[in-house]
Amino acid sequence: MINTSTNLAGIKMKSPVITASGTFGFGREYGSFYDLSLLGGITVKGLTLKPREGNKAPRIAEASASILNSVGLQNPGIEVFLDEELPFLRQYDTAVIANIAGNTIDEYCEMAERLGSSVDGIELNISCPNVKEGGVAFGTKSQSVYEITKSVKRHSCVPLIVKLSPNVTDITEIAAAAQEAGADALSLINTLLGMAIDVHTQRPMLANNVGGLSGPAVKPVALRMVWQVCGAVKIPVIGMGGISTWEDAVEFILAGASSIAVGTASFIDPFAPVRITEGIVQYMEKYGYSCIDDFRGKLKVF
Amino acid sequence: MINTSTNLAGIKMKSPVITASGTFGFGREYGSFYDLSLLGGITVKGLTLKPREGNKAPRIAEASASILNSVGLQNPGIEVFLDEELPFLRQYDTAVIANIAGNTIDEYCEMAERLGSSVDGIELNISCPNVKEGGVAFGTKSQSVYEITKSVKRHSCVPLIVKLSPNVTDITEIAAAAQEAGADALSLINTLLGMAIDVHTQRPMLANNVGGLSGPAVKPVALRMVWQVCGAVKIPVIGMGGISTWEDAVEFILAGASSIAVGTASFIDPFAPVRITEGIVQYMEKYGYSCIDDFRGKLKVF
Amino acid sequence: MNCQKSIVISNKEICSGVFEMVIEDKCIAEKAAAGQFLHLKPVESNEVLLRRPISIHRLDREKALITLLYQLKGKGTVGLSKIAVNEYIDIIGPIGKGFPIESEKRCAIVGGGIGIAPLMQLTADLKAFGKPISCDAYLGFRSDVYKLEEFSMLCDKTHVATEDGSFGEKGYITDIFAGNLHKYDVIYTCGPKIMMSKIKELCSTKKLKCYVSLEEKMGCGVGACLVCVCKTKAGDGDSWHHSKVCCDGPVFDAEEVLLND
Amino acid sequence: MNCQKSIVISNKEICSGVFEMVIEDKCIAEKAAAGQFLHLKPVESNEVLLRRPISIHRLDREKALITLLYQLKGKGTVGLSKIAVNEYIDIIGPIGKGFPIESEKRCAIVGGGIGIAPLMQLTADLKAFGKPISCDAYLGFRSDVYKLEEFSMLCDKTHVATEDGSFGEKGYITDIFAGNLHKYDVIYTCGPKIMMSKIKELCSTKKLKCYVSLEEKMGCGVGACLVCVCKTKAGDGDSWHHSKVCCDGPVFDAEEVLLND
Ligand SMILES: Cc1cc2nc3c(=O)[nH]c(=O)nc-3n(C[C@H](O)[C@H](O)[C@H](O)COP(=O)(O)OP(=O)(O)OC[C@H]3O[C@@H](n4cnc5c(N)ncnc54)[C@H](O)[C@@H]3O)c2cc1C
Ligand SMILES: Cc1cc2nc3c(=O)[nH]c(=O)nc-3n(C[C@H](O)[C@H](O)[C@H](O)COP(=O)(O)OP(=O)(O)OC[C@H]3O[C@@H](n4cnc5c(N)ncnc54)[C@H](O)[C@@H]3O)c2cc1C
Ligand SMILES: Cc1cc2nc3c(=O)[nH]c(=O)nc-3n(C[C@H](O)[C@H](O)[C@H](O)COP(=O)(O)O)c2cc1C
Ligand SMILES: Cc1cc2nc3c(=O)[nH]c(=O)nc-3n(C[C@H](O)[C@H](O)[C@H](O)COP(=O)(O)O)c2cc1C
Ligand code: FES
Ligand code: FES
Repeated sequence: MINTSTNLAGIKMKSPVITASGTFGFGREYGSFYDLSLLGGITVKGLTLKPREGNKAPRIAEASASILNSVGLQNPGIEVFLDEELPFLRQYDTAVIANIAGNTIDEYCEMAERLGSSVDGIELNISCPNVKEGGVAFGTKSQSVYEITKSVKRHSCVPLIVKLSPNVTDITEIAAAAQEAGADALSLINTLLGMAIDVHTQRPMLANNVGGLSGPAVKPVALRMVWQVCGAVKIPVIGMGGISTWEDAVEFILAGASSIAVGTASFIDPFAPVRITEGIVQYMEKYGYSCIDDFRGKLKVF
Repeated sequence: MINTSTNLAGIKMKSPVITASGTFGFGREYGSFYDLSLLGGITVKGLTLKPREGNKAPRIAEASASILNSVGLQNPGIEVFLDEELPFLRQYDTAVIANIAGNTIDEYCEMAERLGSSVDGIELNISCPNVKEGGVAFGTKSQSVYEITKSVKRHSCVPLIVKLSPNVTDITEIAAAAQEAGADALSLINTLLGMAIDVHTQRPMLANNVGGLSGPAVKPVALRMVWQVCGAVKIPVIGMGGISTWEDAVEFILAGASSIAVGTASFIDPFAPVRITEGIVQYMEKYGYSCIDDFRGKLKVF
Repeated sequence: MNCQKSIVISNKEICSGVFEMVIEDKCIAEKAAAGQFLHLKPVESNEVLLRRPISIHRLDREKALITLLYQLKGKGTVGLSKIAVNEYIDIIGPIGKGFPIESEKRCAIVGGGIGIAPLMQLTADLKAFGKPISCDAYLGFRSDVYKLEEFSMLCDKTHVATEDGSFGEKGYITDIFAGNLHKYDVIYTCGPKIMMSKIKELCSTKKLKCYVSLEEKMGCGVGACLVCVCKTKAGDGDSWHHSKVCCDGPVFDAEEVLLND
Repeated sequence: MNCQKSIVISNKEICSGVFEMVIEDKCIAEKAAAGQFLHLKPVESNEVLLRRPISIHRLDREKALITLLYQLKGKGTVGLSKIAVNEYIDIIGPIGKGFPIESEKRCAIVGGGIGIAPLMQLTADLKAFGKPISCDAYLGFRSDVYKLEEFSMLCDKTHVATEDGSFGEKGYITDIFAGNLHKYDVIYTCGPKIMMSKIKELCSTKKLKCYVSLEEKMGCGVGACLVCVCKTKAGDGDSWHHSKVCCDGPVFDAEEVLLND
């Protein structure tokens, strides 16, 4: 019997496949394509204390095997989430992870408290490249990662996942700081900061000038970082960045990830997370693995 | 009349199109496809004091719109370069830039001295992700970038270009340090550190486990960094990373680059640098520009 | 929502750079309405990663045919144009809020360039509705004109303008429309933003109902990613919020959207 | 060096997963030699970025035809298999050092699986050379066999082995070859590394000349990027250096290369 279940720092999931924050809304849209209970977990769109309208359009541009986005955390605010979106998600047998972003450490703490134990986990977004305040500013220095993690941890009664930015010199240093401060898990990578220019209008393709790069193009960087981090910390890691096939997912698990998240791939194929889950199962069948830990981290390095 | 000539910190080039180090050997191979005098400049394969055999094969893997390489600075050493390769290159009317890498600051200085004024410029490679000693270690901290630049500058009698690594938190800080230390120009980006895994053999695709990511996939990151750096320093910048069409090249120039370098694109189309040069000329014709400075840095940000 | 592969029945250039594609798909044809769009994967490779939104141009519900009209712009539309007959195309759709039909009204459609695409099925629906609805067409092009005959068959009167005067009146279609404003109750428009702004402005001076079909770059196309936003009025005064063109639109009541910023 | 688009004359599956492609190109056919390869762009898109090296299987210099034999492995070869007749394919080549022909010798070729590809033109050249050169073929396959008839027409004697015994002898072709070692002066081999190592070892015990055709992942394919290296002996003792398979090879004197690390 093949058992794909995962226990991610106490969050029980029936499969290692999660949807990545900001690419899956609050589940309603993709819920009209398939049963959301098929997913290991859903990470919801980044939440802020108050509703946010985000950045100006255009907010997306296409690049080679990738997209740039500059949504800038548009969301209805944590109250609307709790009142209107969470009850919808709770109809399904899947873990719900709340991705939160704030302007100050206090805001993050307040949100963690408001969430209480209504969600299965909290993902601390300290790596959003698309907002001026907060976001990535917290995520690029070990010291501030340590502080914010430590503070929010005190206010959360569910496992705390810290989401790391790839726009750093040494991701293992940041990862270690988060672990040290009490993070229960890590997730990486958020988007790489990128840019595209229209040579005819001579303007940036995004109204925000720069944006976050995601999709297949970032996979090699994401995989390298996940591998480095898994070798540097003991807490579990959710790997993401460009995963669009089951092979991609298996690469991240071989590199040490306990779960994987699918983001941009859903835009291209709404069924991507489901297909990836099926592919992982077939891989396990082929090689006779009965659980994820049978091959997790089993990369044979040269 | 359209004038594509560029004066890059004293290096006179008839066009802003250069070939990127490590992707063009010492010119011989591509010289059998077209006249190398068509190029603004040629940056030769990274040189070391002594010959180096580099890393084990496989040294290349393909990823989405990109490649990973782990050559590890295989080269015949600076003496063979001076004796056998440089005379060949000097037959052509094109600028020759020597890319140098060392294990210690002294090695870099010694090489700069050996090169003397035999080349038109020296590119300080402090960002090679594929060697243990030296290379990237020098390139990720402002302090060490400052020191090595300052030292090598004292020993070079031709313009000194510092090649920056993109694997850093704040590239403008590194760029400023290089400028402060006396760099005459900057070039960026070197490759992003990445990884790929074969899910069947469960081994990394590269014998070096990790490698440098280049090609179209990295362009948005490269362009963003070039734009940031051009806004932060006064010295000229050679932009590179994923340039494979003339539009790509124009994007970098609009972002502020004085020259651009073509790397991986030559592997796919040996004529890429020539086609890109032609495309730039046509762009200038279309919009009535008579020289590169007419549109360099003219990006209209939002 | 559907996501499936549908068969391409025909795909041909009807005028320089403008293609017409006919797709057979019962499911889509049954559900679709004028003003909605399909989110298409133009090429299989990851090189052109995103889907492309293309409006429903014409529906034959009985024969289960959907016609699209598209203009070559970049990699995506060029990819679309290369799909051969009998090949399959990957489609999410139909998506979005289409054009509302208000009965007993005198209507006009104002289309600019490829913006005429979604207006064709609308005029067909208006005609099918029959009296007391009437519909005139105002079609503006830069130079090349297309689809005039089909519009004239479905509309009471068809006005055409080209910017270079190579066909019909020379100038902007908005100017011709401006002169006939008083004849209508409801206006439907799709085209360049500047044209739609102008129409919106004209309509608001006469308090005519006006529906605009907006374009914005899209990611998911289904409402999940929030990249395709436009500003819509929120309550009184100057306050607004960001609505999603893909699912709150693409058709909006002109009074509800802020087109100029 | 050449880089051009050449026309594909045929491209068909000759046995499960193995394709034969015929290209017409005067320039390549004139210059090419047995053992050289072409560096092909299998799909236009950047999604499959790199070119793919494929050996010259057969040359018809008069008709300007080049035949390739390739096995489906991944995106690149699948892309190749989808190129339609009369379409063009982007080629750099011919590249590399081919098989040297040593006159007045008794030769054998030893091919494993798709490794038989470059050996076909070699046997044709050996046959064309005529007496006193003779050539026997040793062909090993896992299960499916192909190209046997062509080899048997060009060779004096053709030995075949399959690992599953479904055709010819059951087992490894190296074992059959080992028994006949004494009959030859020169051996040419291409196939899995492990097979070539074995052949090299056998040959060196008898001091037979042995040429191996190596495979290594390639970037530029022309000698500029240094990714395609293998270890070759440098001077005496254990010292070696990295040679480029694309231009120093792909054919090497077996004594010159270190196959086992
Ligand atoms: C609801 C809706 C309906 C549309 N209906 C039609 C139609 O019926 N016929 C038609 O020809 N065109 C229509 N368009 C515009 C069409 O989507 C774009 O022309 C097309 O996406 C361009 O893709 P490309 O790769 O050829 O061009 P590129 O410029 O290379 O595209 C680059 C990126 O920008 C996006 N993009 C570029 N232009 C537009 C645009 N105007 N609107 C939205 N995204 C854009 C592309 O989707 C892609 O992601 C519609 C757009 C929307 C939003
Ligand atoms: C000199 C030379 C001659 C060759 N001749 C033939 C031939 O005649 N017929 C044939 O079927 N195959 C031949 N090969 C092997 C062929 O190049 C690979 O099977 C092919 O590149 C695989 O590409 P893919 O995208 O289908 O597979 P993938 O495994 O998806 O390829 C991924 C990457 O690895 C590279 N790669 C994978 N396998 C090999 C390999 N064995 N050698 C070199 N690069 C590889 C690819 O080029 C690509 O860059 C030859 C290889 C070399 C070096
Ligand atoms: C449109 C879009 C919106 C995103 N919004 C968020 C967000 O609100 N919070 C967050 O932590 N990450 C956000 N991300 C990042 C993704 O969760 C993910 O880390 C990243 O896209 C890499 O994965 P992918 O390549 O599979 O998309 C967003 C990504 C995209 C493309
Ligand atoms: C095979 C290969 C070898 C390289 N070797 C060097 C090198 O020796 N020195 C160096 O500074 N950069 C080296 N680079 C980096 C390139 O010069 C360039 O910075 C990078 O590839 C980004 O440009 P591209 O995307 O156009 O290839 C190498 C890149 C490749 C692909
Ligand atoms: S395109 Fe994703 S919300 Fe509209
Ligand atoms: S493939 Fe570039 S040197 Fe051989």
